[in-house]
Amino acid sequence: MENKSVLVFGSGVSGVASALELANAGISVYLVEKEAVVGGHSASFCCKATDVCSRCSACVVLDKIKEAVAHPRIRVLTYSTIARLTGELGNFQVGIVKQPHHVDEQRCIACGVCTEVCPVNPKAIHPPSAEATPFSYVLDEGLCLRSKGEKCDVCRANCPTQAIEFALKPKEQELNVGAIIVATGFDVFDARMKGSLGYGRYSNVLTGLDLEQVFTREGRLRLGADGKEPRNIAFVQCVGSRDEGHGYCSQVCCKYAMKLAGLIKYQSPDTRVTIFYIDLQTAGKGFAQFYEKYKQSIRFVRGVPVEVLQTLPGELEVKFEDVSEGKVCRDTFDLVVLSVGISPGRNSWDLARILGINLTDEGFFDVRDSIGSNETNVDGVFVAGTCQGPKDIPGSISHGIAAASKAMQVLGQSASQRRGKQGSH
Amino acid sequence: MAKPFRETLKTKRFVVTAEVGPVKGSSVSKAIEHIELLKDKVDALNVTDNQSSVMRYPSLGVCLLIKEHGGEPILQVTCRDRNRLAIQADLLFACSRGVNNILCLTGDSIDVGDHKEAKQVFDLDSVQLIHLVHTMKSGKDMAGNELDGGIDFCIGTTGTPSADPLEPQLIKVEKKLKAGVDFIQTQAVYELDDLKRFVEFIRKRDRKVKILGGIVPVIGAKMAAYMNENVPGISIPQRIIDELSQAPKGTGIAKGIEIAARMIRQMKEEKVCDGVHIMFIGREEKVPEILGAAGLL
Amino acid sequence: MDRRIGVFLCNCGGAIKNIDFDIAAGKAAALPGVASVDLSSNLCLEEGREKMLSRIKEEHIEGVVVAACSPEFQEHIFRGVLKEAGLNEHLLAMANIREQCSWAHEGDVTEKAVELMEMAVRRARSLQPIEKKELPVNKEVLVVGGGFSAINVALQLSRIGLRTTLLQEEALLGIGAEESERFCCFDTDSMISAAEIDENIEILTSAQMTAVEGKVGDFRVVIRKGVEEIIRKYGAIVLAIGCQTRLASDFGPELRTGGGAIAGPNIVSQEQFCSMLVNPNLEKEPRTICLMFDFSDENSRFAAVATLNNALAAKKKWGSEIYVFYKNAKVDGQGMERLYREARNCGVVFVKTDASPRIAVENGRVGIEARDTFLGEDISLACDVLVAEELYLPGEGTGTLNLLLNVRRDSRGFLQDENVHLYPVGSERKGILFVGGCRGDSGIGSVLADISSVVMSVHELLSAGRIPVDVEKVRADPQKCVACLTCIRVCPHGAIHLTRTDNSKEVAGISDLACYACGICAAICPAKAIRFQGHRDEEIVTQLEAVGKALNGCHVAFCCERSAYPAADLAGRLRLHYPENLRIIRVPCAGQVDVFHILKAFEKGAAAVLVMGCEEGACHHITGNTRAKERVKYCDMLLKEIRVDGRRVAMFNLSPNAPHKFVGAVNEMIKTAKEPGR
Amino acid sequence: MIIAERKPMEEIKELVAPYKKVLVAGCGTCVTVCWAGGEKEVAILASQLRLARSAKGNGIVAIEATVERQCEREMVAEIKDKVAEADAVLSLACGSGVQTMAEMFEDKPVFPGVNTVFIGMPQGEGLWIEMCGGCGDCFLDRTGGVCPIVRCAKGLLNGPCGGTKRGGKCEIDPDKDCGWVLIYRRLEKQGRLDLMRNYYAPKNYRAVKRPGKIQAGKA
Repeated sequence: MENKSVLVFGSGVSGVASALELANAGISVYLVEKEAVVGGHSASFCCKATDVCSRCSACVVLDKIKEAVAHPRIRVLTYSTIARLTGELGNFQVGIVKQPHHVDEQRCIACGVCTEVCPVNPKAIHPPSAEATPFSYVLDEGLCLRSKGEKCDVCRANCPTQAIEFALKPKEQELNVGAIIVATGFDVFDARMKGSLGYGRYSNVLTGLDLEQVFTREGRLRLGADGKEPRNIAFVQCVGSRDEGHGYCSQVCCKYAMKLAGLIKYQSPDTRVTIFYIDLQTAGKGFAQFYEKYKQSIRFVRGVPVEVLQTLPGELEVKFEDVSEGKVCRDTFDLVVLSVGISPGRNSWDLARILGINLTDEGFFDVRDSIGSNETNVDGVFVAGTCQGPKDIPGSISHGIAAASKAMQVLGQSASQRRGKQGSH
Repeated sequence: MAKPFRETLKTKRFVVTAEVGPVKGSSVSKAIEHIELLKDKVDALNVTDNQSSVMRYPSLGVCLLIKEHGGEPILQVTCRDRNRLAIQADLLFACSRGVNNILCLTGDSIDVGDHKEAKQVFDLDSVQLIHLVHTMKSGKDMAGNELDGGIDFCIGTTGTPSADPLEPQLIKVEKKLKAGVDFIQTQAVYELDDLKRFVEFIRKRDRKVKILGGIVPVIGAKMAAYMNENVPGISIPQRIIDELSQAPKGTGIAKGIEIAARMIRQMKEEKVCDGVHIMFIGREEKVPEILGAAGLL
Repeated sequence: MDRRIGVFLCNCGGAIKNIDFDIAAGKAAALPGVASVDLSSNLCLEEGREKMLSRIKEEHIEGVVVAACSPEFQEHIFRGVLKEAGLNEHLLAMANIREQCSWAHEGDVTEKAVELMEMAVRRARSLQPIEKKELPVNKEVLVVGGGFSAINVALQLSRIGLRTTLLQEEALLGIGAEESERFCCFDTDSMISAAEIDENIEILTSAQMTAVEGKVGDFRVVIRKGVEEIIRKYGAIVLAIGCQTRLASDFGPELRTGGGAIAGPNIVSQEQFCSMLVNPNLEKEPRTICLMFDFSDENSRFAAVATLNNALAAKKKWGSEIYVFYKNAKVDGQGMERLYREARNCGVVFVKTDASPRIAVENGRVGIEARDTFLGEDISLACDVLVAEELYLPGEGTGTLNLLLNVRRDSRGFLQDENVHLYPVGSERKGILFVGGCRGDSGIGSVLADISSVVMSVHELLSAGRIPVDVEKVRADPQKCVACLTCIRVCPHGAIHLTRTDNSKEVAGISDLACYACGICAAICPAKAIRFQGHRDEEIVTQLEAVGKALNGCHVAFCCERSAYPAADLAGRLRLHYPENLRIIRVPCAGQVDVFHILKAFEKGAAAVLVMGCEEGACHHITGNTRAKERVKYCDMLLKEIRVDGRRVAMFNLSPNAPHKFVGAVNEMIKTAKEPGR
Repeated sequence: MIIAERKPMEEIKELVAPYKKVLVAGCGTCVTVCWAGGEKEVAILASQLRLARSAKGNGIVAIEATVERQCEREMVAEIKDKVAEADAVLSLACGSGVQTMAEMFEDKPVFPGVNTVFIGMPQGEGLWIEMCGGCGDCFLDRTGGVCPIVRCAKGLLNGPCGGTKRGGKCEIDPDKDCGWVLIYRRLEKQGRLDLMRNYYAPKNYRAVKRPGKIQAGKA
C-alpha cells in the first residue's frame, strides 16, 4: 500500500489552504497545530471593510478554516508538534507529541458549565475567543487551584460530556505519511525590542496586531476600560522590517496600516490619522482604488519616528525626521500604532534541525530552485506560507495551494517510480 | 415699405435678420414695440412657431402685424403641431395676405415644451415640407388637386453645424438643398470653424443658396450650462463658458453681447457666410445693441 | 404530503438555562407532522448521534429537525446521521436555539425557541430530497498564452497526466517568456523544448480562440488558425496571456516617434536596454545611465523588479554611473529589499523624488532635473542613456477574452475581478482560471505559486474524470419557463444556457456542474419557474407563517450564510444582545432574497425586514449583494407607494467576523421600525 | 414582443377600492418576459394590495392566477373558477389580454393593472427599447433595419432633426440614441448611404384602418 497521506504542520491560513486542497484532491491530511485552535494569526484579524470590502481577506481565512475542520479527509491535531522525523519521500515516519491539555476538543460542547462552577476568580477555565475553531474551552493552569496543590475537581465532575481530564502526560504518536508540508507561519516582531518607541511602556502605544484585535473584540476603536476612542492617531511603518536586523520588507504592513486607517476614517471621519513611512507599498491587485480613495484624508509623512515619549497622561509626543521637509519635527498623538513586521517563527530553528531543512540568513525556511517556490532541500518536505518569507493572506493561500500541488505531484511520481522499481526487480 | 426679402438676398449685402418671439396671450403691444424697434434695422423679422414647443400667439399672426407695421416677415412653419391639411391651409392664408417668406423647420420635440402631454404630429418632416411648398407653387395640393390660386414663397430652412455627429445632419441638409431652398439659417454657432466647415459643405453643392449664421447670445455661465443641457441643437464650448464666468457680476448681458458681436464681426470680415440671424428671444430690445457693437447699424 | 418529523432537542449539557426544555418539547410534540420529540444533552457527540440514529429508525422518521447549536458548526454531522439512517441528507432543518437564541438574549427565551422550532418543523415538512450523482468531464485543458506561466502550467499538468493544448496568437512559443528571464534565472529555452517534446502537450501557434460555449467539464471552443476553423472540447480553460508594457505617458510625443518607439538611441525602453546589455557588439558602453519607476503608476511591482535588475546588471557589466529616480521603492516582494540593497551597495545612486523628473534631450545627451527629497535640493544631470519608465498594462487580447468567456476584469483592466473569494487564480465561472501577468503585475514569486495553484485547481476538477453534483438542486421548470433569458443574463457563474427540451421548446437549462446554488436566478425569474431546493417559495413562506406568533411583533432578517449568519452566531458567542423578536432566515446569498419573500414577511406581521449580505465587493457570488441592495431599494419603493408607514426594509453589508456590526444593524432597524396598529 | 409596465399604485388602489375579493391575473407571455405581469409580479402586487388594505383595516382577498396567454379565450377559460370567486379582476396582461378577459366575463369588472407601452426588444437585463410602432407600412428596408418611426423621437423620414448631441444622442434624452444616427451608422457600415440620401415622400399613415382587422389567407 502506498502511503498517500500528507502531514501539514501549522494550521494558519497557508496550512489550512494546503490541507484543503489535498483533501479535495482525495488525499488524507493530518493538520497538526501546536496551539489550541486552528487558524494561526490571521484567524483573529478584523474585517477592514469601509463602505466596501477593502480586500483584507480576513473573512476568507474563516471560510477556509470552517471548511477544513468539517472536511472528512482532514484530521486536526491541536496542541501537537513534530518531535522526530525518519524515512523518506513517500514513506515518512513522523513522531508527534501532543502536549497535555485538559479539555478534550472532541468532546467539549462549549456548554460553559465548567466556567460556571469554577470556584476561582478570574475563572481558571473559560471559553476561547469567539471565533476560535475548534470552539473548545481552555483551562488556564496558572489560575487553577490544582496548581496550588488543592484537590479541586469541580469542573471535571460537572462536565456533562466528560471532556475534562487532569492527570495528563504528553502523548506521543507516530504518523506514517508520504509528504510533509511545513506551514508554521511567522512571529510578530516584538516591538519591545525598539524601546524608544514606547511599546510596553505606554498603554496607548499599540501594535497593528493589537489594533486588529481591538476591532475584532469591540467592532470599533475603543481603548481601555472606559472605551475611549482616540482622535489623533499615528501609524509607524517598518517596525521590524527593512532595518539592520531585517533585510526584507514584511509586505503586509503598509496595506494593513492603510486599511486600518481607512476603517478608522470611515467609522469616525473626524479622527486624524498620520502614517509615517519610508516607502509606500501600494502595489497589488485591488489596492490601487483603496489608496486613491484614502490618500487625501490620511496624512502621509515620509520619515520614520525615532522616539515616542509621553508628555501628558494619554498624550504621546512623536519625534521624527520629516524627510520631505528636511527637518526634525515633533507632533503629539493620543494613539501610536506600530506597524510591526513579520519575523521568522521562534521555533523555526528547532524544526529545521528535526526535519533537516535549511534556513535563510534571515531565519525563514529556505527553498530550492527559485524565489517563492515550495521545495526544501529534503525531498518530500515542502514549505508553505510565511515561514518561507513574508506574504499577505492571498499570497499565503496561493503558496499553500502550491505546496499542496507540489506534494501531490511528487506523491504521484514517487508512487509510480516505486511501482517501476518493483517491476524491474 | 421694406424690401422683399427675396430681393435683399439677391444683393451682395451682408444680410441681417432677427427673431421675434410671439407673446403668450392676446395682447400684442409688446410685439408691436419690438417690430417698431427692429423693422428698419434688419432685413427681415423671423417669427417663431410655438418655439421650444411652448404655446404662444401664432407665428402667422405676428407676421401679419409686421406687414401692417411696414416690416418684412419670415413665417416659421414647424411640422410638430399641424398635419398636412392644416399646414397647406395656413400656407394658402399666409400667401393671400402677402407673407412671402417661409422658414421650413422640423420643430422641437413636444417634450421640451409646456404641453408635454400633447400629441406631436410630425405628419411631415422639414424636407417633405419644402417639397410641399414647391408642389403648391405649381398649383396643386399634396393630394394632386388643382388649387384656385397657388402660392409663392421665398423658402428658407435650417441646419445645425454643431450637430454631433455631423455627417447625418449634412446628408439631411443636402436633401433640403436638393428640394430647393433660397436660404439656410443655421442653429446657434459658437465655433467659427464649425460654421466654416458647414458652409464649405453647402457651397460644394449649391453656390446660390444664401447662408445666414445663427447667433444666440448667452448671458451667463449658468445659462450656458442650462442651454447645453436643455436646448436642442445648441452646444456652447467650455471656452465661452469660462469667458462668461470670469465676467464681473452684473455684466453678464454686456459680456454676452460682446461675444455675439465679436462673432458677427468675424463672420462678416472673414466672409464666412452671407449674413446673420440673431435670436435673442425675450430680449429683443437688446438686438440693436448687438448690431451696434457688430458695426451693422 | 404528511411526512413524519422527528424533533431532536439538545440542551447542550444542560447549559442552556434560559429555555424550559420540557415546555419546549411539549409544544414541539403538538406541532403538526411531528412524530417524535427527543431531548438530548449531547447530540453532537457520538453517543448523542447514535441515539438520534436509532430513534430515526425506530420511529420511522422521514424528516429531521435538530434544535441545538448553530448549523454553521454541526450541520454536516447531523446530515451524516440522516445519511446513515438511509434518509436523504437534505431532509434536515435546524433551529439555532443556542447562538441565535439562548446566548443572544437575556431572560427566558422558551417562547422564541419554540417558534424557531416551529419554523424548522414547517421547513422540514416542505423540504425535498436532492440526489447526488457524478457527471463525466472532459479531461483536456486549454491553456491560452505561450509565455512563461502558460508553458509552466502545461508542463505541470502533463506531470499529473492531463493533456493540454497551448494556444498562442504569436507564431513562436515562448514570446513573453523573456520577460521572466530578465528578472530571474529561469532557463526558458529548456522549458520550451520540454514543452515541445511533451506528448501531453499540443502546441497551436498563430491561432486564436473565436468562440466558447458550454461549461466546466464540457467547453466547446472554436479556434481559428489561418483560414482553418478548429472545434475542440475541453474540461477547463486557463488564461495565461500575460501583460504588456507601454512607456509612461510622461515621455511625451516629442520624445517618441511613431508606434511608441523612442527617438534616438538616448531614451530606451527596458526591453531595449536589456538587449543592449546582452549585445556583445555594442558600439559604445554608456557611461552615465538613468532609470526611473513609480511615477506614472504607483501600483506596479514588475516595474520595480525590472528597474532594479537592469540597474544592477548594467553596473556590474559596464561599471557605469547609474542613477535611479523613483517615488517609493516597491520592495514588497520576495528578495526585493535584498536586490535594492545590493544595487545600492554596488554604487547605484537612488534619487527619491516626489514629482516626475523633467526630461530634455540636448546635444545627444538626456538632461534630467528633479528635486531630491532627501537632500531637499534640485539636482540636474545629463546621461547617455535614459531608460524610460514603463507601465504594465493588461495584455492586448484581454478585452476580447473577457467578453468571449464571460468573466470579469478588475478596475485596472486586468483579468479577474477584485473579489477576494476568487483569489488566487479563480474566476467566477468554474473551470476558467487565470494565471500570471494577466491577473495583474504581482511579482515573480507569486506567479510561481499561482501556476501551481492553477494546476491544483484543474486537478481537483478534472483528474477523476467526473465531478459529483447535486442533481437539479436549482432547476428551471420547462413548463413554466418562458425563455425570457433573465436568468442567463444575471447568473454570475455563467451556469445557465438556452437548451431545448425533448419537444424542442427552448428553455433555460441550469448546469449542475457549473451552478454554485446561490439562488440569484430564482429570486429574479419573472415566471417563478426556477426552483431552488431548500429555498423554494414554499419553504420560505411556511417559515414566515410561524414568525411572530408567540411574540408581540417581530422582525425578520434574511442572513447570508457566508456573512451575516455566522456574524450572528459570533454575536451570540460574545453574548452581544439584541431584541428577542428577531427571526433569522438563513439564505445562501443575499441575492437569493426575493422581493416577494420580503413582502410576505411584512404580510405575516414583520415590522422590519433586514437583508444582510457580504460586504460590497466581497460577495461569494459576485453580484448577489449588489442585486440584493437594488431589490431592497425597489421593495422600499413598493412599501412607500402603499404607504404602510413605520415598516422598514433595509440592506446591510457585513463580513462573517463582524458581530458588532450585525448587532448594531439589528438594533438600529428595530428601534426605528414599528408595525402599524401595534 | 409587447412591453408593458405596471400602473402607478395609487391608480391601482383606487380601481380595486370598492372590492373585497380581487383576482390578480397575470399573463405568461410577453408581460412575463418584460417583468410586468408574470407570476412574480402577480405575487408582488397581490402582496402589496393585501398589505395596503390591511394597514387601512379594510382587508382584501387577493387571489393570484397566471395563464399562459391572456389573449386566448381557451387559456383564460382555465381560470374561470377563480374569476367567479372574485368581485373584480385586475389584469396584468397587455391591452388585448385585458379585453379578452373583459369580453369573456362580461358581468365582472376587469381593470388593467399595467400600461401597455410598445413593441420592443430587450437591450440588457431589465431594459427594453421600442422597436416597432405597428404602422402597417414597414419602412425598414430603406433604413438599414432601424425603424425611424419609433426610434426617432419625431418619427422623421428624411434624416435627423438638428438636435443630435453628444456623439449621437437624442435631444430629448441624453440616455437615448438618435435613431437617425443609428441608421446612418448601419448604412455606412453596409456602404448603402445612398439610401439615406434618397428623398422619401410623406408616409401613408392610414395603412392600417382603425379598428384594425386582418384575415389571413386560407391555407
